[in-house]
Amino acid sequence: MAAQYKTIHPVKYYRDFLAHDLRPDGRSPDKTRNVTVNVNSISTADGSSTVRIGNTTVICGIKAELGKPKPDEPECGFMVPNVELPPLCSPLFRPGPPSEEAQAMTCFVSQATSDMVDLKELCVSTDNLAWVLHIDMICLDYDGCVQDACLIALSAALRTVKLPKVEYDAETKLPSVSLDERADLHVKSSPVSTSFAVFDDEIILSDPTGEEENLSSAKLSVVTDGEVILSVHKPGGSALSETQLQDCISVAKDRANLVNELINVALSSVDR
Amino acid sequence: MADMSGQASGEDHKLRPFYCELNVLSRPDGSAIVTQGETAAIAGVYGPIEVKPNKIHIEKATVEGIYRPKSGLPCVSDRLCETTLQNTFEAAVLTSQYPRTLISISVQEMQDSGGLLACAINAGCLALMNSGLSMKFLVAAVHCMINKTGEVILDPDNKQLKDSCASLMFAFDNVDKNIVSSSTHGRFTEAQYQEALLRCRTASTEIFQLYRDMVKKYAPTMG
Amino acid sequence: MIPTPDPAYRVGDSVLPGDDVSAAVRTGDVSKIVLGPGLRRLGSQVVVSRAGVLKMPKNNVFVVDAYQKRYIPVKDEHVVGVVTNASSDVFRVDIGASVTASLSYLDFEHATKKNRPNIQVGDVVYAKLSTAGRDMEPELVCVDTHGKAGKLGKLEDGFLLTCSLNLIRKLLSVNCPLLQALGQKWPYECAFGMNGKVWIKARSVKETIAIGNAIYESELMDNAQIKKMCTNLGLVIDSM
Amino acid sequence: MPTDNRRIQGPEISTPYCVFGSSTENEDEDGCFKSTDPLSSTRKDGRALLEHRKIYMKTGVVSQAKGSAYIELNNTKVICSVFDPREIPNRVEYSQHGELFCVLKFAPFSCTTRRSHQQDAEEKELSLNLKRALEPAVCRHEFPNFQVDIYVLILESDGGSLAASITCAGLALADAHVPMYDLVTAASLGVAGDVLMKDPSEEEEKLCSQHFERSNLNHGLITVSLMGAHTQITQVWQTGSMTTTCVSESLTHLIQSCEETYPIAQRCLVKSVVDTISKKKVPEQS
Amino acid sequence: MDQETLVCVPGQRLSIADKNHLSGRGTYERLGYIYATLAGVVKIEKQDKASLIEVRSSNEQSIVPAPGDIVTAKVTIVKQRFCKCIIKCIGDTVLSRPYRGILRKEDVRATEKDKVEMIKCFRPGDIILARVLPMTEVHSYQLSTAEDELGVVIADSETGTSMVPISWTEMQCPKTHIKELRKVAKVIPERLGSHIVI
Amino acid sequence: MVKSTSYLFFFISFGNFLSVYFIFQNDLRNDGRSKQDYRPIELELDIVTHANGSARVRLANTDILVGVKTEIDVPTSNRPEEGKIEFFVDCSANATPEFEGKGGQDLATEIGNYLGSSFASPLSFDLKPLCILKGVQCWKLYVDILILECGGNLFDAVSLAVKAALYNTMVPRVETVAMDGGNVDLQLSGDPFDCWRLDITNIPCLVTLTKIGEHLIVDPTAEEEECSMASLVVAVTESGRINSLCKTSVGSLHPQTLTDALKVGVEVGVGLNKALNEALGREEKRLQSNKPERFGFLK
Repeated sequence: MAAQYKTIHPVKYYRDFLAHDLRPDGRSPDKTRNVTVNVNSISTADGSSTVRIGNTTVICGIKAELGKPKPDEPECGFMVPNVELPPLCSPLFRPGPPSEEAQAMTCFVSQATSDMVDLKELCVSTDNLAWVLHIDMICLDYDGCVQDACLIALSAALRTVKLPKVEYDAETKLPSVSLDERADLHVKSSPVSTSFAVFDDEIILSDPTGEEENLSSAKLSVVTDGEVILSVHKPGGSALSETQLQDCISVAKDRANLVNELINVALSSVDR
Repeated sequence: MADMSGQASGEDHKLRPFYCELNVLSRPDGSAIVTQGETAAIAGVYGPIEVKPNKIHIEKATVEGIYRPKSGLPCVSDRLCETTLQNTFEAAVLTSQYPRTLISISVQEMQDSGGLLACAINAGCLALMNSGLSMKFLVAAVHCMINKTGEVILDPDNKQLKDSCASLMFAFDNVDKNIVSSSTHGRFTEAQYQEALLRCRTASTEIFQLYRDMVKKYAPTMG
Repeated sequence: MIPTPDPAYRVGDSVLPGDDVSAAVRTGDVSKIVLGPGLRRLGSQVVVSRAGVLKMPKNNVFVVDAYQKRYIPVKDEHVVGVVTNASSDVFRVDIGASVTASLSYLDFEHATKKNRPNIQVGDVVYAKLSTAGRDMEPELVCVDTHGKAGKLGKLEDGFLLTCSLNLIRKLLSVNCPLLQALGQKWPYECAFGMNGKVWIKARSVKETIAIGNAIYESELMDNAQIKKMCTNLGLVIDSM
Repeated sequence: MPTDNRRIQGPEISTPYCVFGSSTENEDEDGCFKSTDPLSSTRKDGRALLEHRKIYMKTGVVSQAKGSAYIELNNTKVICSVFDPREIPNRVEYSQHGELFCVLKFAPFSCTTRRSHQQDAEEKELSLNLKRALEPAVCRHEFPNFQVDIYVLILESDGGSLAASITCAGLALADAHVPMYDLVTAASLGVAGDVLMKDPSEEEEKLCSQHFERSNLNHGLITVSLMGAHTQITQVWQTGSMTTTCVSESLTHLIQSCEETYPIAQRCLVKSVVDTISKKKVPEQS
Repeated sequence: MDQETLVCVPGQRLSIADKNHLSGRGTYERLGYIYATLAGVVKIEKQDKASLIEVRSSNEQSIVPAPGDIVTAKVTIVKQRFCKCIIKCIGDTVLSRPYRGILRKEDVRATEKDKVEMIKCFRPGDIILARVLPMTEVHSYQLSTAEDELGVVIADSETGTSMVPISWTEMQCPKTHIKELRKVAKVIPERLGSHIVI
Repeated sequence: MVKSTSYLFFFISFGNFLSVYFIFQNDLRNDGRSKQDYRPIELELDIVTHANGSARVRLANTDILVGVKTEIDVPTSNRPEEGKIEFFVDCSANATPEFEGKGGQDLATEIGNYLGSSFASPLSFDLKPLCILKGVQCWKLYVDILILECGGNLFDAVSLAVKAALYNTMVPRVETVAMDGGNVDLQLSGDPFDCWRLDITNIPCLVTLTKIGEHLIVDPTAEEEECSMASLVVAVTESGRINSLCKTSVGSLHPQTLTDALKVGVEVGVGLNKALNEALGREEKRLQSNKPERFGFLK
């Protein structure tokens, strides 16, 4: 009986639950789902991690390659993050070029992580050779807050990358790579994003599932790094007062500390 | 309009001169061009028009936001500001009045010298106002920056943005001045965020007053 | 967040969407207020939904007059449309709304299953909206309740121009001198559709274009300027 | 290649660093065998010649899909999800049989050299082979002129990726309750210099596709998929150059290893059915 | 588990196929044996002397609407001659991916078929019960509400509250008392008043 | 071959039209061929003047035209001492209506991929002679296949046409190769006819075996393909080796039938290769007698 009621009146179904300050999956409106992180899951990638937030699963793989720096930024390497929402993760997506949502997520993740690695450290020799980090985040299960999972996966995977030592021989224009001495990547910041959905213009649900995101009238993502806020991204939707915004920012900060601890535990447990 | 370029530090708390004109294009149902200092954007609204079957909503209108950069094809970074435009206008328009139709708002960047997204939102909102579509509220967007010393500067242009460590954009509605959308770059503390928000909110009342003057100016044609 | 009490708006002010005009509206007795386009009821308040001028054409009837080009079909309004295609038993007519309206071939004066009205694609028709609404597909008829066509039906040749809905309301309002002033100069025939389409037919092409331009110009003019414009327009045309 | 402006682009040409790599312990070319005598030798990773890698299977991994499955053959990891039958796009006439729409994709980080986001020729060929392998096993007449979408993503490929994908897709179809005649399992076999190796790894596959100078020994790769209950071969795909005797000998080995993996797939499915039943039982009782 | 439940897997041989073993839903017959096509629980129904062997999959099966089923559908677009709807549930199994249905003007009512006005019977957003007619078009299912217990079951008024049927052609909004015309299904709606919580 | 008694085969409704009745009467098909007979094959060489090599094959009503162009290219990084070969298949729309627009695309990629895998092994077509300078310059062969008419059994016809075209290909001889400081200049021989021919002895021919009911037939016509249960494509070289094997249909095969089909396929393949070599020899002689009366639609 409940299944029919849910398909015919999805919004009413949710309102009945929220009236008792509860969500259909049993969480209270401000409780976030549990996060699991595991690292170095793909041996062919130079750095990889898998993150699960509730049902949402994202796998991030980093492949390092060598390329010629851009003429206008001769001493900078490249960090190329791309979020992929394949048709595998949800019936919403079709095969072919990335959808609107995938591109918006790519943009959001690349802005939030632009200052994690100093691109100058990625340069081998100015104007001729630099490291190119191809970061590919593939969503395996689309059930809400995929951009949070992507960000956590990226920051965990970046910390597992080991770049071999490279010298650039000017005459022969050929690099020589010694595969054994490997150096860690120096990662400067650890941004963590927490997303919220506004239901019926006044109830704020933190860490919404896919259904809740569909029925929500507004979305908000707060990216924090310790005490500093990196981004408060609210792309329109029903308006929020600043007190509501303040609560969201404080919830985001506590969750960020929790997630960063989780990443450190995952990294230390698989220590080389 | 007085000279716009250098702004003395005293005027950090004033918006750049805001000049706009309605009904500038003949084909779209509503259009507006807005220049804020050196930044300019032009917006056109088509709606309610026929909607493609795969994008149809049964009980409300589908609002589609299109953002075109000045040159070249829209790339990935324009996509994020396109979704911001689309959701902001979707919140403003009373979509339940026009079910199963499409309202398409396209904004074209004319000149970008800082605060382009804010200028685009204002242009889109004025075009919606000019198109006669029923709306819940109007949206005013204000853009500010935090410079190295942590001071909030309102509506900076490109030169000031060079030494900024963070730039924030807020869009407010005119009913109870809540935050409809917020998009930020760079790092800042929560206190700086709250201060910037309040400064932008006071500036937004100025813009709403400009909107009211526009309506007064175009009143005779209302017949 | 209770909205800050807005300054008291009065009839004749220019208002923005979201303004609370319950005070101005409640001057008369409360129960019989009629809200026209541009206003909506939100709980106990009356809120503006379109930017424009708050007007009270009749007492207790309030309207916000806003600039609009896109036509929203309303029942029993007369419109001018262009036939876009003639399928088996229904014509599709473009009236500038979001969808094309349907006009059954039976809705013409003494049209029967056998003798159908000779309407081709591209013809201009003057028709009445028999059904229109949010959830319904707009339907047109070219015949009034007791089968008489009256002024409705096909409009032979002439010149069709499109303008804003406000201009149509201005021209059709009682005290607008434009139509009479032009009528004294030259005999002409014209049909005003509430959907912003105007059909004009005068004796010569020159006069038809002159009338068309006069209509466009009158949008920004008040009555005195309109009269002056018509007089010197007549002089210029007669001298050519 | 038209610039793909829907993704963030790196520099045009970027080459993998292992090409210029020089590492102290360089493996010699055909030192794949621990001991020189190939016949009774064990392989680099300690397996006997005709020994299969350990398999781990799990169904119901993607909550949004109707049915899904994940398979791991020590380093080869494949995930597959199957969706509800939907209308076949732009199809007018009435087709008596339902369609299978298969897309197989390598993750960009799944092989030693990086793969592009767009589907290349090899992935198209593998998708076609996957579709051919599954078509005989699905009762397609039960959903006429509808289409079942099958998406396979290879997270890491260390040899035998087509065989793993076919087994994984078969499991996902069964998990999605799509009516099937039988479960499909697949296996691959490499031949290098007349030596048959079951379930070769990526390195061994590379070795099998080259051949030793000036000798016409058999070499190549064969993949076979089999319906266990009716022992019907649903797909066979061989590259390289072999004699008929070598091919038929490899076929017997392949059929035997398919039959070995068949009970593992059945056990995994039974476990998922039992879980759903016990889950359904619990709410009814409470 | 109450009685000993037999779990089966596709391709599993269930029994010999002869006159007193018949293959039911979820099974197929080949070379004298009955095999399972689904992973689920085997159900054996005794019918006089033969026994029908069926396999019931644990959760709802990916069924396709068959002619004669009663379906619950949501009306999307109302045109003069037909109205389009999406089929949400078949019988009582909810579909995870809805199918498209079309309800022609002549299938709305059994009596005076041609004087039916679609706009007086259905509005977009209504929930209707309908019966599936045999397939003619390729992708969308023909629906019919020609019986008394078929038609509109749940309809929302302008203000968004769900309306109460007062006759078989009218429904009324409890708040604004506005009457709206509908082709009402003669069945007690699942939720008579909003206060009854199932 | 056990004498097969005659029996009415089964009536298959397949796809959108009623298929053809088959009457197997002591090993006879409805067009009079036995199970292992090919339809008449016509071969023509040197059709396209500006291509390095070209051939056209008519297999009853299947008509394939293949042109080979040679160009200088840089070898791939992981195989520096080998040349390159690439296949492009184009189904022209006047072959069958459903090739319009994107219709023929997946069949074209399938044929292209299949040819690629059968040429992959160095034992079938050695790419080493195509290398001019190791790691720097090599020859690349562009093989363009155009399907003009489609009367069933495309794989066999395409493989015959490709092998014939490669046989007919003239690769210009490279006289001197100078390498000064990174850039290379090549000296091609002045005389346009001074070319060398490719070694096509080990190139395989594809044989399509189709299983209808219990019978295994070769060279199926379009109708036979339509109602076939399972069909197998085997790439067989002159010496009877199998270079590539793939099942290209919807049905499944019993292992035993697969091994029998392989044996039959290899037999037929070796015969086909021999027949092709004789035809190539005859055609070569005809071209040598330099005033060949030309025929063929391209004139």
